[in-house]
Amino acid sequence: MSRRLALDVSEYPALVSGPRGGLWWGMLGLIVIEVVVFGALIATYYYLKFLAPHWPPAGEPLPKLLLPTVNTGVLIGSSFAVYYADTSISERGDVRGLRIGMGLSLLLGVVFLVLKVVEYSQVEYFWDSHAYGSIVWTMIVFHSSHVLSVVLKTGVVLALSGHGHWSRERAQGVKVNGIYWHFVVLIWLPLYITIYWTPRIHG
Amino acid sequence: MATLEPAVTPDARAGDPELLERTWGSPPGLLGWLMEVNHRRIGRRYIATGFALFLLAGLEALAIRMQLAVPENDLLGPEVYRQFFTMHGATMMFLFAVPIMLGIGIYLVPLQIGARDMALPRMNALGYWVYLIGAVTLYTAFLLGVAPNSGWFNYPPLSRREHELTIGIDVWISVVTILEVAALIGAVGLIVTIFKQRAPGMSLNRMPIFVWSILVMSFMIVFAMPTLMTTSIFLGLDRRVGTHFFNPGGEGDPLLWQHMFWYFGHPEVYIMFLPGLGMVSMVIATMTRRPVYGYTPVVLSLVATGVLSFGLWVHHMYATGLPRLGTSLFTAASMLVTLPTAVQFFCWVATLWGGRPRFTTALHYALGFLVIFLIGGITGVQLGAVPFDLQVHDTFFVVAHFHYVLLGGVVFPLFAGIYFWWPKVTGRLLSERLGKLGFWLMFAGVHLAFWPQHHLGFMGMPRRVYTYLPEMGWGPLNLLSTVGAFTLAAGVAVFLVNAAVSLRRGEPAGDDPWGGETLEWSTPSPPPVYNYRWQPTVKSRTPLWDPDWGTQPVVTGLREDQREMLSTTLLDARPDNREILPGPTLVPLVTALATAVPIVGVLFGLHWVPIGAALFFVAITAWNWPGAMPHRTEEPGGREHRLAQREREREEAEEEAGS
Amino acid sequence: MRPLSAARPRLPLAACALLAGGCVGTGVQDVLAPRGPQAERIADWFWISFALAVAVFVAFVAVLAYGLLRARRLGERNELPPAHGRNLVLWGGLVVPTAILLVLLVLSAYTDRRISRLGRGAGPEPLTIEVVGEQFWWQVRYLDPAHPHREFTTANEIHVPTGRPVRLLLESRDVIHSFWVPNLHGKTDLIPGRTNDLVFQVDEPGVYRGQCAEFCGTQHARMALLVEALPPAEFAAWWERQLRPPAPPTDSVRVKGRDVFMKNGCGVCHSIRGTPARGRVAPDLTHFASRRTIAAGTLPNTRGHLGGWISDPQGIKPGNRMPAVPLKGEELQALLDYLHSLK
Amino acid sequence: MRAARRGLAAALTCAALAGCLRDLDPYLEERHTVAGGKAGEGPAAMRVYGCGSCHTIPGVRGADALVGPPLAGFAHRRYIAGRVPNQPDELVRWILHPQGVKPGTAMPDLGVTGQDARNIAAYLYTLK
Repeated sequence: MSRRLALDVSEYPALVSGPRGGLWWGMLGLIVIEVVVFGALIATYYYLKFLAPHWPPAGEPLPKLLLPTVNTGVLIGSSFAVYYADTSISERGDVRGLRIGMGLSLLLGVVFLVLKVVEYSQVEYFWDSHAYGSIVWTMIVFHSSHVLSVVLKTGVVLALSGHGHWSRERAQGVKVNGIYWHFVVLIWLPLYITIYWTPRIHG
Repeated sequence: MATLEPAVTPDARAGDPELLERTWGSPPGLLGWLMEVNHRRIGRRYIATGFALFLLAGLEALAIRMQLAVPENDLLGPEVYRQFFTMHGATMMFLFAVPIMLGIGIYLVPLQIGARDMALPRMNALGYWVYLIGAVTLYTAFLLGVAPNSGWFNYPPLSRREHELTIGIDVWISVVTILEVAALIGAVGLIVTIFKQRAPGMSLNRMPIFVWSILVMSFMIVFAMPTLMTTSIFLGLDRRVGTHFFNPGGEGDPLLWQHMFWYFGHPEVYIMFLPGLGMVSMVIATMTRRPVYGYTPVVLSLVATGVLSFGLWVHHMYATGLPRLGTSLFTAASMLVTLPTAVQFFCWVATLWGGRPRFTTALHYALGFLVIFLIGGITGVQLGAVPFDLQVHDTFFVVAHFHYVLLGGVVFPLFAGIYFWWPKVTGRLLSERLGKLGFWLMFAGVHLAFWPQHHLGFMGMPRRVYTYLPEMGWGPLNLLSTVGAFTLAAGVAVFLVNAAVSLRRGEPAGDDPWGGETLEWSTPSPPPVYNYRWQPTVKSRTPLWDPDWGTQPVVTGLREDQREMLSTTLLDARPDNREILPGPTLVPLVTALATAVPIVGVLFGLHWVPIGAALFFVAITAWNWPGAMPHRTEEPGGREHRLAQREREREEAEEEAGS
Repeated sequence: MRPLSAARPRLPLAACALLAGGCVGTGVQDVLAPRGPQAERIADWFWISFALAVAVFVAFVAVLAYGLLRARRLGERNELPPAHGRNLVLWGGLVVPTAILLVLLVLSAYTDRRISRLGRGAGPEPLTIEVVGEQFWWQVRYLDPAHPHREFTTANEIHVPTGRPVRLLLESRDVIHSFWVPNLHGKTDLIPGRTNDLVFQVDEPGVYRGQCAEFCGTQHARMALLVEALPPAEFAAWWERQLRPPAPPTDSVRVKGRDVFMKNGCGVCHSIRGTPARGRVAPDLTHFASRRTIAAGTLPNTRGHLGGWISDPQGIKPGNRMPAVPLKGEELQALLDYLHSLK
Repeated sequence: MRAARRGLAAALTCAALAGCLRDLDPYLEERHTVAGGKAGEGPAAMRVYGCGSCHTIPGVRGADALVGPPLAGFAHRRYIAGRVPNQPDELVRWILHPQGVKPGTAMPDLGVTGQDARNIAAYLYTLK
């Protein structure tokens, strides 16, 4: 029997995290898809705005700034908590740090959602009032449902930490959940500028 | 190709077919069928389902052609006709072309890059189930007589509730959304697989052109399809909760739909035919026994086509009265996009000039593609010009144009690919005689059916009319077109006979009936469930044509009692880590059903949306819950474990020798 | 005596003429038989692009066939020197196509400029007509902003003077339609919430057929219209005739027909100037008898077709908005008499 | 032999019967002959006058209405308008002037010329 050379790969690691693992790329794919969706929402907002004679429509006040701005701060803060949780586990193998970070981010996520509900229970228009209402409500509900889903997912990650599931080597789940959280936070910023600042700067 | 055993076997059991079979195989029976995650089985399901839907949409086309064969015909009434042309378009676009190309990619890509499976096998299975649910939903509605009826493009305000109450429009929205989800899942899976699972040595610039075409297609799906989902959800909101996105009375705008639809819809056309171009490249290379001339220009052309296709959407909207300056820019862009294709055409011509062509059926279809697609491309350039488009837009000229493009760019390459890879997939050859008969029938059918339609367009026949007056003078050409459609159908029927005969008593194909150059031809036909006994490595674009292919190193050192597969780096494909893949599981099917609950359930009431979302969350949690994934029985860096095991085995062997 | 039956052997042609305008034999709706400056320029562009297309196609197939024959002849020995391959791709794939595309692009831009300049610069002031798309017919309103009393409404037939630009203001009340008369100009969509305009000019007197070119629902196929171009003097006379309401009926049958019309609620949807019928959702019937077709180009406006149409509109054009009204035989006869007296 | 003869007889009887039926054809045809009517030109004329907007008429494109009776098998009709016998001259008269034959009928006087009426009548008698 003739023989050929072999490339022995047994020394390569079996558990990797971050971009070396397929799951991370899968999540990145999901994020890109969602970026396109949010992009389409923002494009729709500006399309409708430039078509409309008044924006917001005559009779609607400009969106209030204080609450959403504070809330944006809350959301950004949650990203730091997630970052802390991620580095705790993946760099130091620190499960306690992971739990603290995750718990804090969960809390901030919930605060964000509660403040959103408070904010939009005060506006006087609905999605069926006019196209302005349609796009603003769609953006808010769509983004908030993302915050809700990432909060729930983080809850699962946190629950798993109780089972001793995470370690320095086995941190891919935390990392992947983390990049999704950062995405949900980052994508809020263009939405925030679009919804709250655009009508003021270019009314 | 005689299999060479690796010289170094670090693991005593490396390359053990029985063990590999056990590790990578699927459980038997119906349950095993539902739990399937193997990429080739799933790819085959995609292809089979897509082809069945191709036949259904073909039958719908025949019904349409029969209705139009003579003036004032009453075979299909106006209401039924609406449903038929909508179903034909939607099926061909959403249920046939994109899924079957995804399916071929899912089947072939891992083989061509030397992998054992896709990177995310459960996602892959999920994509198929979601697709199947979409197809079943649409055809259930069709059978119940409430198919979508306002075209595959579904323009509002016609599709808004005040004009069309029918639930068919809601079915369209749900089905399109669910099919986009499926396509996106498939595309992400393919991208990750192509990025991470290539054989060592297969740097990006050594990938087979077909893999490149699938990569570009997948990226286009990712960037195009979310827009359609967004806009169809807008339409659903307009219909269900009274938003005003497309309602001019509420400061919305019907044209918003057209922008968003065609921002997706134009790339969609290229999504459908780029894999076709890739398949043609493979067929021409193998059948002329020469690498495709100009690998780099061909690949750059694929990428350029993909990028440019996102800047063309307005050329579907010239007649909507947009500002003239803007439309002229889109004319220039529409013409620019033909250049990459022209480059590819002449790369193939150069390959044929310098090749040693074997005129197999596959090459026939590839050459047929060149001719048909060229005609479609030429009329496409004409349509890019605003003034001419104003005349023939939404007429049968356009119908002729895009059928030349899609039959040329999708169906003919698809048949070239089927004739080319059929032996690999089934292990049997197709009859070349029947193949060529089918080819000539289809080739003649295309021209008979669609050439006259150019003239009908000039004669003023608009699209989507269910009938016409005898005085219009459109009768004879329509009759001719109908005859052509049946000729085309006869060609497809000949293929079906050929396939059936081959499956029952086709000649065995052997590993490599065509003398191919890419990796898939180095493994048996059909390939074993683990694809390769040893994952191969490569050092050129045409590994099997390397003179020293026989001594090219293979990958060893992967565990074979678990689904372990080598991951490589993105650009250079250097070995990076040993990824473990999940085995057969019901989780994808359950998740697909959970995905379908809100999207299909919304047809029956809005309350299904939160219910479905909750179910989806449960399914995804189960998906990611430890235990759903097989756990490693050893901790990372298994070298020590292996060494210890090998030590044990040597001791055992010594003991045996001693005793 | 009805004119259509005068020339017996030409009966099919007469039918054609009714449904299709006067342009029998040139193609009823023919992009390549232009009868106005714009359609003509577009056709010119097409013929140039067609010549180039044929050249490209023939050249490509020749190159391909030559290559295949060459390869077959040389067999195993065949090799393509890299320089030849490079030249093929460079010239065939890049240089020549770029040149051809540039020619087409420049010609297209030039044609576009020419056709969109009509009626905007010097020359006669365009005549402005408002066309509103409806499922599945066309409302046509002649505008004269300086003299509002000289404005009037008709349907499905557009009369225009020859040699003068006509500007159509295109609107829609329900869904998107598209206005297209192939012999005169390309199409332009009628989009709810927007007003598009389309300027065209007819050079020769005649009747030109057009039809809706954007799928607008079940009866999209039967939404046609006629454009009748008249010499300016005749057009002016026609306008004057249109301004006058029809003479009230005098003979008893027509009086009875008018009563049938009013009592059965036809006037809720249709209007006839000078009568209580003022409906706005269906074609204006003031000068109905002078129209060539009924049901938006579906049928010739003959007594037989009209009788069938009134008796069963859903049988003829299923899905249109006109309901069937049950009438006694003699009521139907009277109604037909009345309608055909609305000259 | 006998069987063969019986078979032959049967065959002859059949042939005779068939012959009888065929013998009647000329009479039927004569009864349905419209002097000077060209059946081939009927459909075009009917399309112009609009017969198809009320009747379903085989062979006339677009004639699928059900306002009046369908005209399939018209050659076998016994009466026209439920009133006059179905004979060529009566049919032509009916086509020319239905209100004269049956005042108040829904079928309008269409101003059909004599020649067109004969062509239409001739065509209707080809519908068996």
